Amino acid sequence: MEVGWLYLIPLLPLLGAAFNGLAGRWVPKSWVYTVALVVVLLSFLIGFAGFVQMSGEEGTQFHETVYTWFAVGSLHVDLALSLDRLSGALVLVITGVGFLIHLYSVGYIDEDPGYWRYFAYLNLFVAAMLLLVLGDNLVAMFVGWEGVGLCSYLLIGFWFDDDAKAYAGRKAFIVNRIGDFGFLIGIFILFNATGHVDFAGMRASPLPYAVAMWAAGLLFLGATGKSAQLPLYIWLPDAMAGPTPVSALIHAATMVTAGVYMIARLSFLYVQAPGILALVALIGCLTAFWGAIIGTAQNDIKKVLAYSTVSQLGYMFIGVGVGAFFAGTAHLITHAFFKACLFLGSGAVIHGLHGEQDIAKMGGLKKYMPHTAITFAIATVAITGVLPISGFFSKDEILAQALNTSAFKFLTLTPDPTGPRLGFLGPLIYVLGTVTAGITSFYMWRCYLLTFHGNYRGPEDVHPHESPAVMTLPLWVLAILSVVGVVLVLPIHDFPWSWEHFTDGLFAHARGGAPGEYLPPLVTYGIAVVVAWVGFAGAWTLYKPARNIAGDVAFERATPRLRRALVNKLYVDEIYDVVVVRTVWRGARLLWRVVDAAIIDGLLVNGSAQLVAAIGALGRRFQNGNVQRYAAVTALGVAALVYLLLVRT
Amino acid sequence: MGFEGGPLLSLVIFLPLLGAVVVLFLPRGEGGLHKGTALVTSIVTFLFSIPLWLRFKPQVRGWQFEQKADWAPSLGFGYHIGLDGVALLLVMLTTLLGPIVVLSSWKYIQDRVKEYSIALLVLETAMIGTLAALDLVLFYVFWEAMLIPMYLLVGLWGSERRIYAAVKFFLFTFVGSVLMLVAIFWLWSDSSRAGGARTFDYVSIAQLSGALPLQAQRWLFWAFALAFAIKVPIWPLHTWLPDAHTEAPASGSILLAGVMLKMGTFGFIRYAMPLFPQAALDAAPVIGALGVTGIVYGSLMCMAQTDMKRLIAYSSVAHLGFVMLGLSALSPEAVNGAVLQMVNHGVSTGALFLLVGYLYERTHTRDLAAYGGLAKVTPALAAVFVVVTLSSIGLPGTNGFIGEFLILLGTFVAPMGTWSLPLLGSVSKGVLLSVIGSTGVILGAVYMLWLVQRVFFGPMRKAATHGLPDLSIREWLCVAPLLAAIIVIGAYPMPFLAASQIPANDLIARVRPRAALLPRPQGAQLMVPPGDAR
Amino acid sequence: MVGPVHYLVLAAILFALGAAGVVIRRNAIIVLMSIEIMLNAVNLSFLAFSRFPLVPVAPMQAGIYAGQVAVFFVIAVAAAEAAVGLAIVIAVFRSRTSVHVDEFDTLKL
Amino acid sequence: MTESVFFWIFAVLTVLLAAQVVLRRNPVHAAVSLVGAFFFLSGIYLLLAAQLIAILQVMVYAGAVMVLFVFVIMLLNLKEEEMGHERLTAWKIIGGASIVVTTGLIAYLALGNAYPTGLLRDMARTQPGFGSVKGVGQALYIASVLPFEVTSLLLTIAVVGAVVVAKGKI
Repeated sequence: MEVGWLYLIPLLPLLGAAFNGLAGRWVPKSWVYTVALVVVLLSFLIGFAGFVQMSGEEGTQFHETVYTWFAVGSLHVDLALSLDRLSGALVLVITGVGFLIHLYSVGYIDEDPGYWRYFAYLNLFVAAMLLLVLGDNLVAMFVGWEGVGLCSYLLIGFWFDDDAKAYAGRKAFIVNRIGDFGFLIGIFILFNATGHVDFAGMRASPLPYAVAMWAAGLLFLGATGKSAQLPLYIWLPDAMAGPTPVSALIHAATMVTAGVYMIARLSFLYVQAPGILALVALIGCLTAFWGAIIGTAQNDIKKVLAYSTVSQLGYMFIGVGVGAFFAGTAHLITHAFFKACLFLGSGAVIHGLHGEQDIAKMGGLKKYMPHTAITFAIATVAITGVLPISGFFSKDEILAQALNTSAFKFLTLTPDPTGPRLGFLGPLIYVLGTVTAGITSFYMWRCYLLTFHGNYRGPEDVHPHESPAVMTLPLWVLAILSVVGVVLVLPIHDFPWSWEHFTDGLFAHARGGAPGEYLPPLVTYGIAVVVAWVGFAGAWTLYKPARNIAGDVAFERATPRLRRALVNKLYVDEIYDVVVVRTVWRGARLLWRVVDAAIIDGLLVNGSAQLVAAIGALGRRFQNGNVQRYAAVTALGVAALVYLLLVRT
Repeated sequence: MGFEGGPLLSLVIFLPLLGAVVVLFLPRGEGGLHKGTALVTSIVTFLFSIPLWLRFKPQVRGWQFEQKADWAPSLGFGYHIGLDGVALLLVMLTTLLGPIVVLSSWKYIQDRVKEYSIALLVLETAMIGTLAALDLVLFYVFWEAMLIPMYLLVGLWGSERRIYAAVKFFLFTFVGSVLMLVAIFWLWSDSSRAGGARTFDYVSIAQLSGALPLQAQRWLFWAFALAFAIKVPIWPLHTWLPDAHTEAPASGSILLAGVMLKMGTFGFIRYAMPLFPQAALDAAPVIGALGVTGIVYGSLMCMAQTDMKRLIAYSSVAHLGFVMLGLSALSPEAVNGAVLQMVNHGVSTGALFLLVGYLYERTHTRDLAAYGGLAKVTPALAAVFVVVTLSSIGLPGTNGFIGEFLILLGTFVAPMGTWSLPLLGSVSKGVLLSVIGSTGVILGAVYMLWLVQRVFFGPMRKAATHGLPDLSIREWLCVAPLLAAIIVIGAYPMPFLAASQIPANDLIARVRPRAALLPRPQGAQLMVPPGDAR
Repeated sequence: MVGPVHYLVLAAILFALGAAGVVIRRNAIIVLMSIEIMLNAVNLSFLAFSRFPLVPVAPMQAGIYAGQVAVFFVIAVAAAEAAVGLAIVIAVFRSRTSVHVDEFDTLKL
Repeated sequence: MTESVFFWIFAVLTVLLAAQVVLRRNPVHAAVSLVGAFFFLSGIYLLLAAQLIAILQVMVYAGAVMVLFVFVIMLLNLKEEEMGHERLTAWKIIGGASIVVTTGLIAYLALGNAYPTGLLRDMARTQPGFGSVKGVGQALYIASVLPFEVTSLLLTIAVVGAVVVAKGKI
């Protein structure tokens, strides 16, 4: 259905960004806050109204062509938006959680002189993210895709006078760009094969298998960049250099999930490329595990949450990878709630401790900041799944889908069609994912216990204090959402609020048919609960309140090598630094010295100049200024001419 | 066709020259008066060029604002000017940059102001004339006339190594032009083939040259192409550019990057490719490969620089590599993208040089090691610089994106045939060039953001003393039109793309008439991954 | 019988003498004199051709004296040349106290 | 017959004196020899029926120009040691040899059959009054009046130039 108001949803935050960016420095502070909050709220309200209207009837989709952005040759790119059940839900998450985080930021960033810049970036981010989600073609989506990357860059490097922070922003942008390179080529392949860049047009044209594989694979490369998956996850932990609300909004709730959204949006493409789906699931699974084990040894509260985000994003990719697009996106939504709550909670802690981020120097904060502690605990419950609230079900759904999936059964490892099949991949992912869930429970409870329980270990002169209401209110709202979000993912068939039911028919179906059933649901739930409690028990044993930080020492003593490696993030940054970064920079310098300066400029350019000069110097020896010599040479010449012209003829 | 608009185009061409004559008769020593005259002249020129834009009909095929007069009929050359969409875009770019250039070094240039003003104005006339000329002799005259003021700008008002840079610039470009001159004479002697008198008129020659034997076309194409390739500059003919840019004053750098480099690519679009279509089609993969080399190589060079202006100069090599890639692909998307990219590069690299000029005026160094933390002192300058940087690295929403996207997409789908490579097997040339070219998107971000961080972020270093002034009103006036262009072209590029559609399509139809016969590279021509089981 | 060939050979010998003087002698004055000899050799051949024209000339035509007119101009130019040349010799002698042409090689640089 | 006698006398004397000019070390001797050479050359001119030119030759060359030379020689007043010694370098030998060879070649070719004697006319015999002052004067003043006037300009310039160059400071 064509509508005429969709453009307002991203435009309003964009206007807010323009206002704050251009005028924010000179207008009173309250104007900046008001504008920033109101535009996001208005977007939310418009999105909500549209969502209610649209979701009444199954299959309704609002569509709007704002204008033809560019059209050349056979390429036609509209700035077109569409609101369906998936994008609608995400619009609500982005603007809703976004609004809460804007609100929280009012308290958090109030003392910083760059507050107007901050809100301009934040509004711009919301606009770009909305465009990413609403965009009805790959190019419009790409605009949002890169736009959020830009905002991420600006906000990570918000305190730009610290070189490390500016570097972290730059690293994020460049790693993302590596992914975007894949995204871009993916667009080209799809356009080349179908002649369209809009989703409807691409969906209508069946793709040759190889094309689908390449397109899906390269777009997934884009997703690994944006959504911090192996091997491009390295930017996300460093991205914690930005203000904490930014980490909550961009690096937990919304932007980093864009990859998952993209795959879900392009489900019709991915089901045509089952091999890539398997790759998505495998990468997701490995990333989930990888992030979780590094998370166990981090002492920076935000780094713990960052690796947790990497890990949880891995779960989402498992979901979409096994063809259960609804499960992946459901986890996306619940994760947005509880992870935003966790990050905001950590922000409140950092705020209350005047910038301290090391959990080794926290402890016992429950006493000083009860609201933060309780909401953090609720969100931790949600992510670890010790009690069946939102995170439990959404994660378990993914793992169950992975266990039971039929999507890989017909895939072979080799081109030989009779070769070994990949059917074992689903159960393998399930096992690894379940182990990861246990580790998740361990490191999240470790984080919670070290932060809020035991004795306060910080310096004497810092007096922890609870944050103002403007910050605790969003915490509570998000905590409540983490709990009630469970309605989306309750495993009840035909439950009206169920996300699976709600998105019925929105996603394409993976090849291989309906999932089978290895284990009955109750058994998997049982396993999940047990695993979560085992993780909790491990955390409690090591880090129970009385022991304070002693758990880490015990850990260190038990496996010193492993723990040191984990503390150092498995040396991935260092390896990349040596293998890629330094190689490229050194190579560039070498290329400049050798090829540009020595060969082209030295040998060819200046060389030819010197050759001319040398010939000139040779000729100069005849021009010695002695007129008689000139006359003699002339006479010789005349003699030669006479001989040639008169005698020889 | 026709004479509509009267001598408007001639007016735009020669107004700056008139201004130069006026400056010539002004008393020496009145620096402000000279600069003022130059400024007023360039602004008036810009105002006069606005009707060009408004009256131009992009949907009409053929030359607009055409004007023809005898000059030396016995020798076959005349005064024949006119615009197509591509030339119009570049004329608009030139007239827009004109006042900005005059303002850019307002305070910096203090000696020989009179000569400086004259050089700038003469340069503007020469550049607009080069774009508008429809007669090969007229074109050549304007083309060479560009050289002299630019040579003086670098050689007289440049920094330490200015003489070396100026001579290098002059010799490089002159070597190419001389070959082109020979080719022009060849065309002239051939132009009587159809029975008429010999002529240098572009329109008449263009009707004949397409039918030349391939061997002749090859020689002529490469003679023209070399002249243009040096100007672009295409790798490996680029080494004059970093030197010239580094030593030139800000105004010279802006004009050099903003307009003069585009004369090379414009030459390919207007002369080298349509005049010798078969040779151009043969050479397209080579030029595309050189363009891609330029992208990657230029980007890597940027990463090795410690001099700001040198870095941006090398980034021009990369950007112009994109343009050449787009032209060589000869698909509508790519060629239109290339034309737009020419404008984009003029705007954003022009702006970069402008801003670097501001930095240099404040700190008197171009050495990156001395910079750091400037964003604290000059926040507005930093913000503007970041916006321009984003345009330069092709962020969606800015002008740079549209150009790069169209070029890479157009190259990807271009029916250029296949190369057979070790390991990969038979690969579509377009796909390969496009994929390698796309890495420029990554590398561009690497070096530009590195530059931004080095200069503006981090702790304050030597050059960033407190009390450095932020952008003044004059500086804002210079940079604001460029910022506006960055955003407007990025958000709504259709009017600009519309102007280039017809010339681009004509070029493609001329060079690649068999396009429809060649299949687009489909899935079968892509590589088939292992693990494929259907 | 003396014919044009005798005059022309005489002119050649004189020219050769003059040229040899220019090439060999160091004294600038004598070089100038040698130049005068060369000019006179040319004059001689002009006059020889004037008396024995190669092409048939109609009686009392204007061109009949072309050779002699040319010689007239050569004499005028030679006079001017001698004047200026000797002036230069004087000027150079003042600054270098030498009249040796092989020492005047400032053109070298 | 008379012509032959006079030709040989004048020719031999001219060549001998011209050789003296080139070979004499003392410039005064050279100058005197040159006067003689020009004098006998003007005799040859008479044989070629160029009476006006012969007179001019004596007046301008043997008179004015040679006086100029002698003046300059006296003005410089070169001492014995200042005249220096002739140096015979390889280039001088090459140049001299080239000149001799060239002249020899041309003379040989001219004395051979290259010169078409049969076609020649002798103006002195067929044109009565050839070379008279009247005839040459008419040719000068009517046919080449412009070059004639330009020559006067040239001479003026030469005079001014000579003064400027020789005087150094004015």
